[in-house]
Amino acid sequence: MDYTPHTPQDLEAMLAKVGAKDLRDLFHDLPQDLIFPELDLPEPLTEAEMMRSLRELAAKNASAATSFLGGGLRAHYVPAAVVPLAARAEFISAYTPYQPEVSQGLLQAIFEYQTMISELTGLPVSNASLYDGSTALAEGVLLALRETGRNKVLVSQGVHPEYREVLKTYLDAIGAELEEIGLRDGKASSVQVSADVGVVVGANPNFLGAIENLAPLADAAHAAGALFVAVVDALSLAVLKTPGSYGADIAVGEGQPLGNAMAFGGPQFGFMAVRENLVRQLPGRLVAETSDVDGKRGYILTLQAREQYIRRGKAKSNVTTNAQLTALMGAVYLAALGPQGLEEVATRSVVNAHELAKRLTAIPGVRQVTPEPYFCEFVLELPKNPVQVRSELAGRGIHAAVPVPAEYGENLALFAATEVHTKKDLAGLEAALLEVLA
Amino acid sequence: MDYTPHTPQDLEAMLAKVGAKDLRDLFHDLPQDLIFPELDLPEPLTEAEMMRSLRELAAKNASAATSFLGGGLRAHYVPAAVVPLAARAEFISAYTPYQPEVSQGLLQAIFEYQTMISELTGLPVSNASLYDGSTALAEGVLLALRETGRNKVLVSQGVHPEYREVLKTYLDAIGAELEEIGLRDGKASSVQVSADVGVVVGANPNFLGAIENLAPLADAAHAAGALFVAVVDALSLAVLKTPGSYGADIAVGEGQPLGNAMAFGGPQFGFMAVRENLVRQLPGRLVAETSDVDGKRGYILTLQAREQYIRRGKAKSNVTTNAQLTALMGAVYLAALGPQGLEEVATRSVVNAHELAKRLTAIPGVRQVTPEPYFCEFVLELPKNPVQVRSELAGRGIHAAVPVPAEYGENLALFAATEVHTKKDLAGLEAALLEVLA
Amino acid sequence: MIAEKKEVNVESPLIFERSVPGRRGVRPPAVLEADLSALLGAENLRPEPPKLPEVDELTLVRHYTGLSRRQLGIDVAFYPLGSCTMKYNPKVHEAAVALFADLHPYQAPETAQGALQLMYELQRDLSEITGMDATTLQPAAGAHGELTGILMIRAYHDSRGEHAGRRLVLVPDSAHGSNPATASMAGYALKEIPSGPDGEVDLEALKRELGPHVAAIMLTNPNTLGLFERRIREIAEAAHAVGAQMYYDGANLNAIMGVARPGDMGFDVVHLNLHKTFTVPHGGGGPGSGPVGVKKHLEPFLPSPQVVQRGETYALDYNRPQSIGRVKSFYGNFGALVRAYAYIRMLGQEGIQKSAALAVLNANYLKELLKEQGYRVPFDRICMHEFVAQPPEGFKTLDIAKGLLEMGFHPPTVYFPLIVKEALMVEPTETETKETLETFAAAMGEILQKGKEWLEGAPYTTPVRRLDELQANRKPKLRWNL
Amino acid sequence: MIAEKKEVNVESPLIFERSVPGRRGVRPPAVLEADLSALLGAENLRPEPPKLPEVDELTLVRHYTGLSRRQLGIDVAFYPLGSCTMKYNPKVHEAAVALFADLHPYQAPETAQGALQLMYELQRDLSEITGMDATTLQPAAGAHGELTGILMIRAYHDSRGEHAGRRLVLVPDSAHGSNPATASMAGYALKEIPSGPDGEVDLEALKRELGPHVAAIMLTNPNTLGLFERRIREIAEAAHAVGAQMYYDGANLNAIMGVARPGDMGFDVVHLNLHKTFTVPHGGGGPGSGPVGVKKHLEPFLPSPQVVQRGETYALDYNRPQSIGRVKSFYGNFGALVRAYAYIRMLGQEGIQKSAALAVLNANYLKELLKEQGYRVPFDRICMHEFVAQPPEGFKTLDIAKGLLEMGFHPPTVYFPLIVKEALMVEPTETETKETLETFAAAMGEILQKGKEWLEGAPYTTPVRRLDELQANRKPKLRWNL
Ligand SMILES: Cc1ncc(COP(=O)(O)O)c(C=O)c1O
Ligand SMILES: Cc1ncc(COP(=O)(O)O)c(C=O)c1O
Repeated sequence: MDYTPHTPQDLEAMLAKVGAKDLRDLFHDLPQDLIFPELDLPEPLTEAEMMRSLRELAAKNASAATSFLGGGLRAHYVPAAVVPLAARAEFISAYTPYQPEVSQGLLQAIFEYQTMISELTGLPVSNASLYDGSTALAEGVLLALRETGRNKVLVSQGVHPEYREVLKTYLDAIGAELEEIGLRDGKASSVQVSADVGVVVGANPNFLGAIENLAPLADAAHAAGALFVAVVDALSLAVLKTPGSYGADIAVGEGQPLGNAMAFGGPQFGFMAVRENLVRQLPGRLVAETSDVDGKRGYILTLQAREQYIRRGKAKSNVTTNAQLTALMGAVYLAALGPQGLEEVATRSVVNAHELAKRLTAIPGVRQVTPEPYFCEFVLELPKNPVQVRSELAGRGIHAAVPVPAEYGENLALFAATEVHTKKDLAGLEAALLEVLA
Repeated sequence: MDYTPHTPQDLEAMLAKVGAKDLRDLFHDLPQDLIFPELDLPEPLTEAEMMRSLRELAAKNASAATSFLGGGLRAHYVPAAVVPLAARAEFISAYTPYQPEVSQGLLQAIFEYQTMISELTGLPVSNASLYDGSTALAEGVLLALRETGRNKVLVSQGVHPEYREVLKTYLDAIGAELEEIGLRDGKASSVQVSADVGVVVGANPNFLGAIENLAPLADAAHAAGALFVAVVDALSLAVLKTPGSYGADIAVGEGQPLGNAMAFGGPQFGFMAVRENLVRQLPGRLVAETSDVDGKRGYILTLQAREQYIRRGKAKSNVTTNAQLTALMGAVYLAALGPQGLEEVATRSVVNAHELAKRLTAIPGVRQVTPEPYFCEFVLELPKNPVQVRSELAGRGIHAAVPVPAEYGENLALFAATEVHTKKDLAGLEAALLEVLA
Repeated sequence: MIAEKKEVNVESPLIFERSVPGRRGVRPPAVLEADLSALLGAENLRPEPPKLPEVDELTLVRHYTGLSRRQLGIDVAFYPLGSCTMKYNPKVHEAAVALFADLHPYQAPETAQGALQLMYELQRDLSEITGMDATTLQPAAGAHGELTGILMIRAYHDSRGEHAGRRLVLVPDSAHGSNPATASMAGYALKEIPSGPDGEVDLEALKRELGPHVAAIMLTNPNTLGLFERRIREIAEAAHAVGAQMYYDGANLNAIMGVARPGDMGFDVVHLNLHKTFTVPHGGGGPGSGPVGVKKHLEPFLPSPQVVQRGETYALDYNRPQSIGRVKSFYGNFGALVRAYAYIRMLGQEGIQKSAALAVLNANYLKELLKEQGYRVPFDRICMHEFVAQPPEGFKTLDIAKGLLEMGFHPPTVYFPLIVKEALMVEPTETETKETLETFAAAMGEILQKGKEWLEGAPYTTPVRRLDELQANRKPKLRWNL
Repeated sequence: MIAEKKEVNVESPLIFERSVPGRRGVRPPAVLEADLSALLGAENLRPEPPKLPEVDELTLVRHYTGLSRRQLGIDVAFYPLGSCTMKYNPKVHEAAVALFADLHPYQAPETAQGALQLMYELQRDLSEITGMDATTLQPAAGAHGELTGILMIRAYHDSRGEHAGRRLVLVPDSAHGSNPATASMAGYALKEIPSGPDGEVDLEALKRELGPHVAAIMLTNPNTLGLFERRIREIAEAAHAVGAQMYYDGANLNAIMGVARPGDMGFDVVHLNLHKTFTVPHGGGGPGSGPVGVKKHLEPFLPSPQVVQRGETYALDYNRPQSIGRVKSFYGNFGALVRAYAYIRMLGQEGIQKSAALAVLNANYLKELLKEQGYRVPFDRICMHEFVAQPPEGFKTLDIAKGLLEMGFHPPTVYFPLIVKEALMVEPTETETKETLETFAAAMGEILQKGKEWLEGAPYTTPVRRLDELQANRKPKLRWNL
């Protein structure tokens, strides 16, 4: 079933008007031997049939709503008000607000979002969103290289491995050099920043969950005339020092913990905040307050000269469609919880994680690899292959133990706890892991 | 967690303004020994906790989305557009449109609904909805008694047993007499209608699923100066003769097949349509087209003198809140499918039901009780207690075989098929029933 | 408003006016070969299909989305409609209901234990909150609950051979219309009891009417003036002394939800409006739910079935020989029950009592603010969840309401209760902020400043302006015609 | 509009302006005893909390509901935004996505077989529709897909030791800005190829630029003028003759979806915009999805991981030694993939081809109607899914757009492509009715009648009128401050 409204009468009248004898005739400019090929696609379905078959597919998945999986995304609770509000028909069915007079709803919501991200990061300027945390990092680094005119990047191994892979892809593209800062005892070791380095990247908390003091890294970067980029956990900013306060010129991260479903990895949104002086280097949409001809307050896309549709080859980025709706969900989430609610989510996640670590490290053969202090994720060394462990736990209806890449060591698994977990959940995982490792 | 926005500062300022020293003080008019009792209620939960506990409750139910259960409600497919449109925040959070200037959305939608019901029933006037099919019947009969000034009711045994129970409750209340017309060979037998009878009630299709020719019943009623009420299946009106065409003065029925979930029995909506001359006897809301001071077309509640809030003790009914939102879902459903779509739903349901009957009656010991022709429900006599059979089928993951009250015979079970069923579903039930009856 | 304004040149077209012959929207699964005349009998088929709209799905979406933008609800604006408790309806309730959408009332009970447990616990919790011994969840709305309750009272008297002698129901003159209407539907004669100078039931007048011929007294407490009936215990004693039953109309329970229990005040029967007190959305006029709680002596008469617990399982009990019978098919508006259940689970005793108290505080705060704006309050004392005000001398309540529309607010209930001239019945509910109450009060003042002429012309910028009711009543056009 | 207009005296308050210290909205589960300084280190804690809004849930709901009523989308009005394919987004897709919301990308693959199967089948179906041999679902949008595609081309040349010699990417002057921007991001030099008098790529000029130094040609076909590049095969042959790769920007695939396959025309790489051609909602600017299909010789370079089938099970294949690496964390925007999958399942070959053909028919019909209203069409022949028009002499495209806002329509894309002065790029899509196209054309005529003065003042009744862009650019206010 398709969504075309044309009746046979419509077709006839419209074809006549455009002077085509049939639909095929509309394609006479095309190579005639190519058009209307046989496609090897399944038979069309009605809505009801499609939904039923999708339900069958969905039944082959197990919900991770109360999982202990981490590593970029976590099982947080999304308040019921978030989706109905952010997905109001007018928001979800609009596109980039090029026509501000009829897009004030979206533009104001983005302006509010920019303010919230600025508050979380302690940096004055936020853009309207980027694809995700990994691409936000890549764009942040490119921004820094543009600004410094340099071509070398130092990135901490504490940054999510997949983020570093994405970064590498982007840097290879422009022939920039990527060098890694290894971890010592689970935290970025101090480094010499040479004069050809344009940007240094640290993560807080890092991939192992450890909270790092990134100030020295930032200072080292600045001392060498480089910029400092902090990859941060959006939720942690409810309680942890802002990147702005410890010298980050650019803060980037993944927005999922803020009211977005895990959705098997996407879509969520990436956020980016920068210092005032970098605003004209910023990639992506940016909304500013202004007023209309009657002096009424309004909002509008601004500094568009940064963007591809004006600057083309010289644009700051090729990004066009970004992640507005999911970013809006983030804004609605932050407004729904407020500073206190967000702090409570963070606190409960932290407390649960620490209790979980206590329980699990009590299991013979299990050793905690993540150093103190850590946020709500931590890495354990297991006496057994983590892939195996994850499967056996899943067999018991519990999702946990993300296998950690070998670069960090052997038999390492990452665990996360959040506000959704109860003591019973923690005990349940403890018991299951005991069995699995027995 | 509650939904009050008051901060401590708000409380203080507001209490001061109203001259109360604390919240308890606001209740000084109440018997002081009674107020703020200890209530034996479970501990409060947050939204996340409540939803999790509800999910656990829900997990104790088995979905009947593709069930073969009937008897007033059936498993039909509700197109995905119905709920998001009908439940738009402005509709779901409004109340009765007493202020038409800001309620045109709802009022127009009701006017359109009235038109659709009028088209389905072949009667000129529909009200805005009633609670459900059973109460619509009761209200329809009371209307007829008001109009005729008589006090006796003849109702066919073909009417849903629960509807008749509800009718009895309403009639006992006003001391009216209820007499039943028995079924012969599964259809209402012909009757003598005495001069004291105010209304005769028939059903089409009847509770056994059989399609009846109600014209003779209607004629008999009219000949005796009584009115005739037809209880009809909303979906069947896509293809079956309208009640208006065979002499019904009043048509009532259950709206669930039209885009409403089964929801364990409610809420759905009841519909009622009547002849022109009965409009001022109609219970419930009624919307009319009119124009505003600028001559602009608009819609408004009309003939309110019929209603309790004007006429009080002399009102046509006490009904106030009815079933507007679920009726709106019915209207959206009808508009989504259109005449052809609705006919296709009806046709597929009929075809499936007839194939199912063929398959099941081929099972030894199973006999079809419902006479030809029938719509999409039918009754079978089983060689085994239907309550038992329903449970054993449920054990096999199939919902079917509604036990039929003893008044219709022993070991009878009702089956329904709809457009949601595939050949595979039909075969599945056949196989399961074979096992259960083996 | 942006769109439909133009898309449709000034007026909003009917869905029928958007219809085009042969156009299709949602398509059902493919129809198998079918010869309907063979299957259903040619003589039973309708000659031509119903004239339903023929629109594509996008047109459907634009139509109803457009209509919703011509509609105002709680989610859009403050809606202090007295007696209707227009409190915020939590979005989470819609998610909760969705979990139970696909249950059939006749599926094997062992496959619906979750639903039955929910109903069982709700029966129990509502009894606890109202101070009753048992509760039925079957009635579909408040008025339906009223009928159910009065019929149980009637059955009770009947069971004692007293029905014949008790033909009268007493209601105060301030009662909601559904009370007398219900009494009539239940076959009772009616007597209105005047309100005293304090706005409460005139106890003496009531006593004069009381006697062995009285079946019941129907009261709302707080009454429709928003005042608590302070002599409620005397009233109950006097009623019980002559064998009459006390009926509590729960539409105003929000004032005392959990704070004071009707059962403790001497009421024998209580109906609730879950769509008011317990945040079931009003839906533009339902569906609602009107559970009824009763004292022990009335329990035998509850509608059938009731949900009962048998050991570990929950069941439907149909074995109720003295029951008044059924008032609705199946088990009531289950979807509404899920919402109320979710609400009670989240609030608990603490949240329930706090919500009632703050509903009262909001009403009293707004009462003070409106007095400052020049509105009159006939019975001016600490009110409950609502109060009745009057515009300053010379202003018409209708015009005040229309002026408020222009200011973007939904007006209070107007011209009710009937015993107060030009009544404005204001119920802010506990979910409104102090700022909203203040903005509303300021608007109430501003429209007075704008003066009578402006008010009589209001509203000006709503989708339509004042409509011609007479035209609608004289020869009502009740459906679209080609 | 009714409400927030006043509720907030003329302007729409910011959520921060609705904030009240200490007010709470949604509350998370009770916090257990916690000493954060002990757990996280006092030195790591922020001195004061972020200044986030403090609002109750009802205020939250009114705020965003109110904002949505100041916003226009496809569901409200016709939205012929050229190059963006603003077709109807089926509501059922939202229900479909909800079925997969709670999956974590790192959960054990055996517990996510349904999701992996969906991705596997979508890779296959998109390859089939584009005529490619393999498809990656990882890119998050079209531009992201462009980068992915160009990097694969680069890796391909590199694998043949030709990278050093091939530093140039050719794009037509009519190309979308993201094409040149992408080439730059991929480290390529750029050369723009002029369009010929027929609006198509000037083949001779192209051939002059072609050579062993060229890495790729990026084309949209139909191009941004809505015209099909008739010499596409010669172009491809010429490119391949010198070892250059053909890149297909799929933003315009809606014109030929299933009707003609880029792979059959000689393209080596294709990106798709699922949020255009395959009805993923645009969401106010994403999230989208930009899968990339490639021919066999480029398959080794696809990003890692790919979804593969191993016997009965589906798995993520990370073993891709020649891969360009990752372009996004995890597996792409899965939620968007579910929608596209649902769409393809429902339409099948028949629906897909029909939808493309009717998108073309709608565009040509509207083109004829606009010509009747006096609009100019620079390249007037049978167009594809869209066409570029110009207002009559003397009228400004910007004013036309603003005039349309006043008429309740979203305007076409304006001032693009750059090669047409005062361009109006009109893409109606296949989901619009004949009546809507006619109403729109009539409005396009009506605003011309209203004259320049009216147009220069338009819009008049939108939530705000023309805004001061300079003010916004000079010293942009990019966040709220107390
Ligand atoms: C005081 C009072 N009693 C009874 C009712 C009737 O309740 P319902 O509308 O749910 O039938 C209402 C509400 O309309 C009311 O305000
Ligand atoms: C022709 C063309 N190419 C590429 C793009 C970029 O796609 P996206 O916005 O999904 O990044 C667009 C849309 O903006 C486009 O119109």
